[in-house]
Amino acid sequence: MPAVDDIPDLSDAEFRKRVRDWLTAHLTGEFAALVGSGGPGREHENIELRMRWERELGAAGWIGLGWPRAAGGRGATITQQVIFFEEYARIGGPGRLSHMGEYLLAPTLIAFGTEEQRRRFLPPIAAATEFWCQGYSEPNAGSDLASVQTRAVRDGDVWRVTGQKVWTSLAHVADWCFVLARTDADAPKRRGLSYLLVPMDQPGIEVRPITQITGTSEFNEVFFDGAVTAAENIVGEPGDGWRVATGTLAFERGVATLGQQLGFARELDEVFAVARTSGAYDDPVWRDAAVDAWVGLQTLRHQALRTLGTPEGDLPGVEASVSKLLWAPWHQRLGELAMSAVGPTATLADGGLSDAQRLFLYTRADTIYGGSNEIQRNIIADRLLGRVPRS
Amino acid sequence: MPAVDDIPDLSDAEFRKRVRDWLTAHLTGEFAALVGSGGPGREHENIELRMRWERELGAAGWIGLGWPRAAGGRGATITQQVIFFEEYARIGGPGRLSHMGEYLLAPTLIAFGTEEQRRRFLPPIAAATEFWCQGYSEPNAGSDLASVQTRAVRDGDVWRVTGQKVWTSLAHVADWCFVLARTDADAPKRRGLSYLLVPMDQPGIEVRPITQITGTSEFNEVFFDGAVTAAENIVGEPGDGWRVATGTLAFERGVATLGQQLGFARELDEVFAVARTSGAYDDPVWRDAAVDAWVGLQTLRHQALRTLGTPEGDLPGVEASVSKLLWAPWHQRLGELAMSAVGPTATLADGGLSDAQRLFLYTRADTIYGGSNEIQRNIIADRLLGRVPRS
Amino acid sequence: MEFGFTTEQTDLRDTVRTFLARHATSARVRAADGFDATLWRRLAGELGVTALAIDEKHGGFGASEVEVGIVLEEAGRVLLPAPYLSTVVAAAAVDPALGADLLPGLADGSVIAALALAEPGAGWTPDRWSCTARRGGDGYVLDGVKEHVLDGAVADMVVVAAVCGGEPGLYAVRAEDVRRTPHDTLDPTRRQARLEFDGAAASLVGRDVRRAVDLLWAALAVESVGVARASLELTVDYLKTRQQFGVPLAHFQALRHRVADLAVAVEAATSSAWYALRVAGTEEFAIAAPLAKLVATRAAYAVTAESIQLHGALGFTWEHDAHLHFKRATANRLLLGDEVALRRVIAARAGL
Amino acid sequence: MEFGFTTEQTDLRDTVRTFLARHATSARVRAADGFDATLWRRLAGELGVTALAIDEKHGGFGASEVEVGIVLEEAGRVLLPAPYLSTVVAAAAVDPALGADLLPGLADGSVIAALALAEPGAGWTPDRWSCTARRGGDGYVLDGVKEHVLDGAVADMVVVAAVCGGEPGLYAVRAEDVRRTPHDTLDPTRRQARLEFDGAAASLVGRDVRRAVDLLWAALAVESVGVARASLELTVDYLKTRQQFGVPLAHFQALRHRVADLAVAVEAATSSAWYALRVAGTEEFAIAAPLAKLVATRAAYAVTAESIQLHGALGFTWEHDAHLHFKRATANRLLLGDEVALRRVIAARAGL
Repeated sequence: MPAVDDIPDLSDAEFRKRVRDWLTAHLTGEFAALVGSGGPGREHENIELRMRWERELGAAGWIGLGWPRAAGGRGATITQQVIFFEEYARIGGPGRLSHMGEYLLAPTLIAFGTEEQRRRFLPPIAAATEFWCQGYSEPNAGSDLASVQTRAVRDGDVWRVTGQKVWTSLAHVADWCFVLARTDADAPKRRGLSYLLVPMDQPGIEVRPITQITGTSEFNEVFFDGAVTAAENIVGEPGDGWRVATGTLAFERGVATLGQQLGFARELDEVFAVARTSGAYDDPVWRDAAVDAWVGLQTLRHQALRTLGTPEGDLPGVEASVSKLLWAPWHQRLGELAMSAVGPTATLADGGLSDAQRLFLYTRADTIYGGSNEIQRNIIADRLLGRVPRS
Repeated sequence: MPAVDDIPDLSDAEFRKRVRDWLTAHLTGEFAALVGSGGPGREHENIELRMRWERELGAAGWIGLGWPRAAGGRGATITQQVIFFEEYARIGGPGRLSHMGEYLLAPTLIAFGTEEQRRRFLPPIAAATEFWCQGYSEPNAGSDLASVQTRAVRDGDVWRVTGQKVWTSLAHVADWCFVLARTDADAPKRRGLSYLLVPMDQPGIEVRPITQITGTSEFNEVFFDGAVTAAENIVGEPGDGWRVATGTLAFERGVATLGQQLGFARELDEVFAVARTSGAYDDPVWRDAAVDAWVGLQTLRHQALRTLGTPEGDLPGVEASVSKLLWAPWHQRLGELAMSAVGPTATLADGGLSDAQRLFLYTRADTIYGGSNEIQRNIIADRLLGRVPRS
Repeated sequence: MEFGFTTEQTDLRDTVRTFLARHATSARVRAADGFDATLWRRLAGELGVTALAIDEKHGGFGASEVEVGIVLEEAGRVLLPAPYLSTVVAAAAVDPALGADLLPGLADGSVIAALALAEPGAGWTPDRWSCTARRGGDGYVLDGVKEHVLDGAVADMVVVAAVCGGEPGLYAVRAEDVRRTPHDTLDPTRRQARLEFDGAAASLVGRDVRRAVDLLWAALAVESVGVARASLELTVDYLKTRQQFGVPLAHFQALRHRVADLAVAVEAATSSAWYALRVAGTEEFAIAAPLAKLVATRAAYAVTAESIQLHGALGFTWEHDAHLHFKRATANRLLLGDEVALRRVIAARAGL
Repeated sequence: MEFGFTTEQTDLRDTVRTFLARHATSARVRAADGFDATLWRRLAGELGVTALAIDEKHGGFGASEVEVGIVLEEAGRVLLPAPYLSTVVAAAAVDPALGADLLPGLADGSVIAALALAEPGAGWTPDRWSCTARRGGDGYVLDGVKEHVLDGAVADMVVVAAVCGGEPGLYAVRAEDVRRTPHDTLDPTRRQARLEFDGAAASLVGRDVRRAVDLLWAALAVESVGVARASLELTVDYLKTRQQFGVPLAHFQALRHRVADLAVAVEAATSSAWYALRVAGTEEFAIAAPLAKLVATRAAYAVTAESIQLHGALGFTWEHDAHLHFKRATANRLLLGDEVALRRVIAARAGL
């Protein structure tokens, strides 16, 4: 029996013990090597072993914890989901490979998909037998989803997809990709898009890793050249893609945000530890900046809790943008703080990048991918000041 | 004989002694009360006495020091002009009332005016028998000079001026105003403007002081209701106003900038002095910020010296905007630093505003008047990225 | 933890907002010189907001910090020239086991109270205060000087932090037993006073001085959120209507992005201020309160300063309200610990 | 003070810029792993830029810091993978009265030099260094360890700061007498080495260690100006060509204003860096040099970081040059004193 079938009946303390015991018992043996791996800037590490670890998690029922029971999930409360993240972070669980499916696609299918689609796609996500990647950003669309140029045409029983996507993390691992493609060139920009589910293992798809400023490749370019998918693999109607996709973007926040913050807290702890060694901690000016980073992290948490607790919010529809504009620059500053904690030796890279350097370099992307700071500000300004023509 | 008729023959050291001796000898008696008065936020103080002080300066030849000898000036070198500012600042000379005429109008007449205009207007500026104010900004044009709505129509031998100007400092003191007015409503926005010299003492002009956030009134609104000036009181041709006025704006930089920085240095010294008393100076975090302010002030000086020394520059035509974007935010931060140096008692205002409070409040205007930060950024961006439609 | 508001709480907010929009107009705030007695009487009498957090057995409504926070945020929006913050924070600092007799007067608003913490030269830092209490008369006798007492000149009663035999405590003193020197203030909408105690008769009303400071921090935080929100709304309205280069300022992307950043700061400040109020009864308050004060006053300062900039020349005039928001934000930021001082408190309490 | 450039100086800049545009291409910089020997030989041999500031009687051209600064700024623009900065700064640190014999080799580029100042754990702070010199052999013998020596692994000769009998001095050591450990570096276009001296034969070549540090600061400053200018130009070009929402990014006011702010920072950095070079022979240098290092490396960091942001996804790739500028800017900022450390130096020297 999965470890978590009865969780709605558990107290938070009991649930926490269940999680902790399970992780302690299972993140052992070959999986012990995964502790601390696969985080930001390290997504390329240990892929095979991490896939097996995902299946271990899935078999025990830890994937889809927050999905409704009707959708094959466990119906865990928000608090329980947060507890899972906390314990997972505490033990140093490796970076997740299932999260695109679990936190982005699955909620989309639950909200916008058909019963058949949910039956077909959710169980393999929960079992970690199928992995997903996200096909949104394009080289000529940047953060502007409405400018997506990848085309899909209906051809009998299939859609044929042609175009190029970027920022596609884990594309080389994924079995499926959820793709935003233009199916009606004549419709207004946002109305001509459709949301397609496309299998990755086919001749019409080529995945090219992009080497990043870290020298590693978490992200890929994905080239679609007449790639096919069955006609029924569309979420919503043709032309609904914008609505469905921005619905998915909204799911990026919420519980996953709290989980992300646990990773941030671990990074900040590490920065303090480094500073104690280097002497930066004894510099009142450095420490003032570091404490401000700590203050910022608490504020991220307060913001996430308030957003979860008051879904109506003050700025309905743009909380995800507020959250991104809070955490991405904060994380970037943490990277800078980490470098100043290390001091001049942060300019050396013997034996590869240090944790501080990886954080520093990798966080440059935080303010770009998933809707750049500029796009997020546009979204908030549209809400406050009304939409106007761009530029 | 004026004190400075022979200055081109003096060494810098001799010139400095000449200035210092003169100021020491003359800033005495009734003028002793003026030491330290009339600076930013205090322009309303001691007006009558300061007018007499200007005439004292003028009689000795200190006004128009940097004008060419051919224009009735003293032909002082840049270094000599800076020395004058340094000595004037060192002794605590009061805020000047002649500067609109001396540093804005006079260079404009020298560059764009007729011989008759120079003969008519420069000597009374140098003698401080006529004072000037600047009529550029308008309530509905803001920092956008091209949107000036004040109209002037030719009516026989006179121009008749109707409209409203704001940010007009010293309008209640001035005998004349240089006004940017629209003389051709059909021409493209920048082409329809003219640069007029208008006497202030007439029924068609009303000056209303604006009470500012300091509670005092350095600035005025000026209402023109069919105000007249003689036909020949136009600088350049009708329609040249934009070119002439932006020429004048450029004169705002240069030597006057270095003089301004001497005032900044005195203010920063005072902030350090206050901090030593309050204990803020002993706080390493405060001191780090204060030293950074000192660094910023040196950079302002380096920038001014480089601009003076290399008129071609790297960004020809926009140095004034670069300078404004450096000094205005710097000065504003100095105001904030002053408040933090004082500490919580900076929230009290027994007996009126303190120097720190006046600096703090008054510097909010620095980033607005004379072309706001936003306008300056537009100007620089136009130069770097090409002009585009606004917004 | 609960972050939403109940229907009753939303109704309370609406009621207070409607009342203040009608009665705490800009003209009236400006005329009040920091204290509009009529407004105060109606707030306490008609709306009963002074009674919210006081227990029913002491004449209150038995609600919580959340209800008080709702009123404080609304008070911040209009720069309320009435001693609401001072009175409710002083009341919250009173331990009912020690000062129950004071509570009915505070609940019905017949007694205006102020909390006296900071001292001249020692600021808000408790371990540098030198105000002392000693046994005498029927209870205690107080000596020392307090500074920056918000609404101290109009209070009927002052709750004073003092040390008695090495033990910190909170002592109630009647206003007539105090020498009060009202200050002119940078923020003309809230006055401060200096209070001198020279053998003043006092009664012990609380022992938790740290919590009193925390309460004041949290109150200033949520009030600052109100100031920031009002200032942002004023700015947004202005940008939507004011034209430049032939279009509303709201069309200019550079300004749009700055407004977006301000909105983000206000959202974060709201979250941290309300978090502090929600944990006011737990150990977390010791960190959440100074943190909220830091985050909210920083946001309010940023918003109100940018508001002046975005209003251009108009924002620099006395006639426009932008400077009133700015001055309140400035005062709230500098009083009782600036950002650097608060970070030191937080670091110490969080063991950073 | 003179701030303009003579025709000869402008010609020098044009020559160097043209040469580097042709020979120090991105591909070649990337392939060089920090040292392109051919490029170095041609720079020294054909252009003679190593000889600029060295006196004519020692084989140089007898020009000044200004000419060297012109080349350094151009070197910064292309992230020159050759030990120009290290060699000219080491040469400038040599007192001709003590080390004249070294100068001809440095002038003609046959000798690559490096300046060894920082020590492990003690950073750039002279009073914490423990490298010592003592009399021995024909001259001196050196013991100790130096870290972060720019181009230290390819240098033929090292000028080392060390203390002899309580007196600080600069000592020349031949590379073959040093144990060198090349480092991999965050900035792949300039390598560093750790140097260990274990009784290494040395000769005294200068006494003014502080001036040596100042020279390195000023050189890093003007080089950083070059990095910042190149990065800003790359960004401007990108914004002019890249389309989004159907128009070039250069049309977006929010981006335009940020570019304007970057340009202002670069102008200020240029002014402070060149001011330092102009006063290199005066007492003012002691403040102007650390100040220039602070201002210019801060500007270069801001510009190169924003460049990545404004390039979007492209700026995050290894293939695009944005990260190379960013890494050089980062290294120049962290090496030999970060901003906080430099402010302490400035405060001490200016008596603030």
